[in-house]
This record gives sequence, C-alpha cells and structure tokens, in this order.
Amino acid sequence: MAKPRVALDVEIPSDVRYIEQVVELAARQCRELHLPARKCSLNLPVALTEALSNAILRGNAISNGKHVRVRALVSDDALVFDVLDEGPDFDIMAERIDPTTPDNVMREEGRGLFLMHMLMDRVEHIRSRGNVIRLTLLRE
Amino acid sequence: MAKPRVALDVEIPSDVRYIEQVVELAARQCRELHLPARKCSLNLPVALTEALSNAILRGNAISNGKHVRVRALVSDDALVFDVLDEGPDFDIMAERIDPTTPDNVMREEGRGLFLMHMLMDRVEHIRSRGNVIRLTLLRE
Amino acid sequence: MSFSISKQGDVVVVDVEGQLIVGNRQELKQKVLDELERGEKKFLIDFSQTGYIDSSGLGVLVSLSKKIREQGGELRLANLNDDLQTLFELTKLDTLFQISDTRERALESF
Amino acid sequence: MSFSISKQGDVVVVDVEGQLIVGNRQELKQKVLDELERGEKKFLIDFSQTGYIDSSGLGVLVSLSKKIREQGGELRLANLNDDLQTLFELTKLDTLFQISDTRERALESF
Ligand SMILES: Nc1ncnc2c1ncn2[C@@H]1O[C@H](COP(=O)(O)OP(=O)(O)O)[C@@H](O)[C@H]1O
Ligand SMILES: Nc1ncnc2c1ncn2[C@@H]1O[C@H](COP(=O)(O)OP(=O)(O)O)[C@@H](O)[C@H]1O
Repeated sequence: MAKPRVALDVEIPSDVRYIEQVVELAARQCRELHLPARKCSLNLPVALTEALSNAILRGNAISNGKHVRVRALVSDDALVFDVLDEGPDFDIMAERIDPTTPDNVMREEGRGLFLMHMLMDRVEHIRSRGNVIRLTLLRE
Repeated sequence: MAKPRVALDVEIPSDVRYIEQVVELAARQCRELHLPARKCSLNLPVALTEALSNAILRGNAISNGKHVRVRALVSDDALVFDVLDEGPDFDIMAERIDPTTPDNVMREEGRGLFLMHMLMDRVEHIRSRGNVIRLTLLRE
Repeated sequence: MSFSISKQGDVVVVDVEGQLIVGNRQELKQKVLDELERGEKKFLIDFSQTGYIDSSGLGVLVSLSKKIREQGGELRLANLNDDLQTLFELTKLDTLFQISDTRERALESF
Repeated sequence: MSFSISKQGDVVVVDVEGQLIVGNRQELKQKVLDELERGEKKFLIDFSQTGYIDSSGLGVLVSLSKKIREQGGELRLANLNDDLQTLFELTKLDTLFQISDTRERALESF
C-alpha cells in the first residue's frame, strides 16, 4: 500500500465564518477522488463543519491568536481529515448524547458529535498538543 | 512593533479549481482586518489568483503530488501573502511584459505578472526550495 | 449564502440559499424573530436552494419552532432534498416538524 | 460560478455569475464558441453579476473577440462595475472592447 499523502492542509483563525470555504475545499477533494457523491455532498460537509465549529467554539473558545488546522490524508482505501485545535482535553465518549430521545429531540444543542459519528465511517479523538478529531471516510 | 503572525496557511494540490475557495479565505481575512474594501474585493483576489495559477500551471506544471502553499502574515502595517510552489527558478523581471502596448494588447496571455505588480503594493520573488511569490498589501 | 423573505398571502416564506450553518444561522434566526415580533404567525422555510445544514442550523430550526409556537404561530418546512431528508431522519427531527414536498402543498397546509 | 445563455432578438446574451478565472474560463469559451458554430453573430457578455476577472479570464475575452470577428460577428460587453472597469483600464482592454453601461444600451448598439 502506498504511503498516505497529504492532500490538503489548511490553518485558519478561530472564527466560524471561515468554515464554509474550508469545507468546500475538502468537498472538492472528495469529489476529485471520486468518492460516492452523497459522501461528498452530505456526510463530509456536515461532519467536517461540526468538527471545525467544535474546534473553534469549544476547543479554542474563539480565542484570538489560536488557530484551527485541517489536514486531509489520502490513502488507497480512505480519505482522512484531521481537525486540530489548541484547547484542553475533553472526553468524546462522555460528551456524546443521543439527541433522538423524546427528551432530547427538542434541545437546541448537542447534535454535533452524534452527527459526526452517524455520517463518518470512523471518528477518533487523539490527544496531542491540543485535540485532534480524526474523521475517516472510506472510499468504498 | 509586534511580531508578524500567521493568519492563514493553506496547502492545496496543483489543480486550478481549488483557487477560488483559497482566494475567498484570503479575501475574508482582508475584510476582517479592515483593509480598504477595494483592496479586498479587487486587488487581493486578482493578484492572488494570478500568483496561484502561475504556481500551479507554471511552477508545478500541474504535476500530480506537487503542492502549492499560501501563507498570510499579518503585521501592524501590512498583510503579506506568500505563495510557494515546488518548481524551478525563473526570472520574474525578465518574464514580465507590458501587455498594454499596441502589439501586446491583442495577446491572450502574459497579463499575470503585470496585474500582480499593478494591484499589489509590493511583489517579490524569493528563491527557496521552490519559488516564493510574496505579495504585500499595505493597510493604509 | 443568504436568506430571502417574501409574503404569500398571510404566510412568511423564507428561502435559504446556500448553507444553513454555524456561520450564518443567527441571521436566519433574527430575520424570523423580527417578523414574529411584527405579529406574523405563519412561517414556511423553503429549502429548495439549500446545500447542507449543520447541527447548529438544526438547533436554530428547533428554537424557532418553539418561539413561534409560544406566540400561537406555526412553522412548516418544504422542499428537503434527499441529503436534507436524511439529516432530519437521523436526528428524528422529521417527527418534530411538519414537512411538505412542495411549496404549494406547504402553503395549502396552513 | 456559472454562465447562463439567453437570446434577446438576434443577440446571444451571456451572464457571468461569480468569477471569470482560470478554473472556469474554458467553460465560457466553449459555450460561446458553440453558439458561434451554430451561426450566431451577435454576442453580449453581461458582467452585472460578476465578482472579479483574472488575466486568463481577460485572455478568453480577447480570444473570443478575435474568433467572433473572424466569422464576421461582434462581441460587446456590458455592466462592468468599478472594480472590473479598473481592470480593463489597467490592461488597456477598454480600448479593445465596446463596453456599455447597461444591457439595454448594449443591445441597442448592435
Ligand atoms: N474540540 C473540542 N474541544 C473541547 N470540547 C469539545 C470539543 N468538541 C466537543 N466538545 C464538547 O462536547 C460537547 C458536545 O459537542 P456536540 O455534540 O458537538 O454538541 P454542541 O457543540 O452543540 O454542544 C460540547 O458541548 C463540548 O463540551
Ligand atoms: N511560479 C512560476 N514558476 C515558473 N515560471 C513562472 C512562474 N510565474 C510566472 N512564470 C513565468 O512567467 C511568465 C509570465 O507570467 P504571467 O505574466 O503570469 O503570464 P502567463 O502566465 O499568462 O504567461 C509565465 O509564462 C512563466 O514562464
């Protein structure tokens, strides 16, 4: 198997208004690698938007001077996006709720981690200098 | 004076279809730093598009696996964009023609370096591992 | 990425053009709340020109539906494409909202 | 970012929505050349919905104007905003093209 190669590497300020363009770059990458159309139009854009907004709003807490980085890695069987923030550790398992229960469905928040897990083939949390959320989309 | 800080750092494949989104990220940066509207809507988008397309088409010659990187540096008095390719050296002075002469105005190519110089406050070519085109926009 | 508001009979129709996401959801919220404050009661959000919606966009829809109901009004949605339909099903929000296939059917349903 | 083509009398009108740049200029070129091949002679490109144009976009306009003239046709431009007007002046392309303030005036000028 070939070594995974970096296909995209973007660092932006902690401001949610940059998200849409970064996601559009990633979606283009997804289309050019000929992943299924649905994964490029829905799964990736929504999951990556969630990871980016959590990194900006939760991880970096919108701090001036802190950055968020997205790196795409392409391998033979998958497209992997790492979203890096500069924030404190958190427990991705504990934070994830089920927003579909009758109690939760009326809540205005708490659907981000859930959607990432539903829309991606794999979601991992790696603790490094900050948090790394690794989103994996299989080519299949 | 404060140390210049990296405000944006984007690495893309050698494919011109990524240019527009990268330029939109840069233009957003320009607007958020409150540079004059005209510089953010015309000067920066056009000059950066020229530098990126030269980096992709001329520098990297659209090679698969080669990347182009854009880095924005913000200082007290300027916004600086470095566009890095992985291509061979070239002579930015010698390559620049005057596309406005009666002979040249009908040509279909050769307006890129000219527009960069007209639209930016400063254009520099630095030879590093590849070419670095440094575009400077004063805040004024 | 923009929201255009028009009036069809006594229904306020909002077209969401582009994405409804964390970067712009406040704008949609404010526009609808302004109309609600003006006394409007019937709202239709049309997604025929929408790309994708993130969790904060979905959150704004939930929030608006509550606020509109509190004022005795109604919020309906129309024209979810397959991608958006999937999102509403995954989150079970399809059980919370009245969703129509077309704008016409949504307008008739009030 | 898209190009829409319509016909007003015997003039082919092309609206450039978004940017005209290296990533999409071939699409504009091909659309206009297709119409030229079909025998159309009068062309108007309307920039009222255009953001910016890069050197390769300008190059395509020059190329099209030559090709249309070779077939005995004419290319006119309309609705350059201040930014675009500046670009045409910097490159002296304002001397090469016939440019009108409005679509109506451009249509009358043929
Ligand atoms: N990058 C992150 N850094 C720190 N905390 C995070 C991060 N991502 C998620 N969290 C935590 O997980 C919680 C749940 O996230 P999510 O499901 O996206 O819902 P929401 O962001 O709407 O609260 C957040 O409220 C936050 O406490
Ligand atoms: N990054 C680069 N790497 C190598 N050559 C370059 C680069 N940028 C510009 N050039 C050279 O300079 C020439 C003039 O560039 P430009 O003025 O942008 O016009 P055009 O790209 O339309 O030819 C190019 O044709 C190319 O030979």
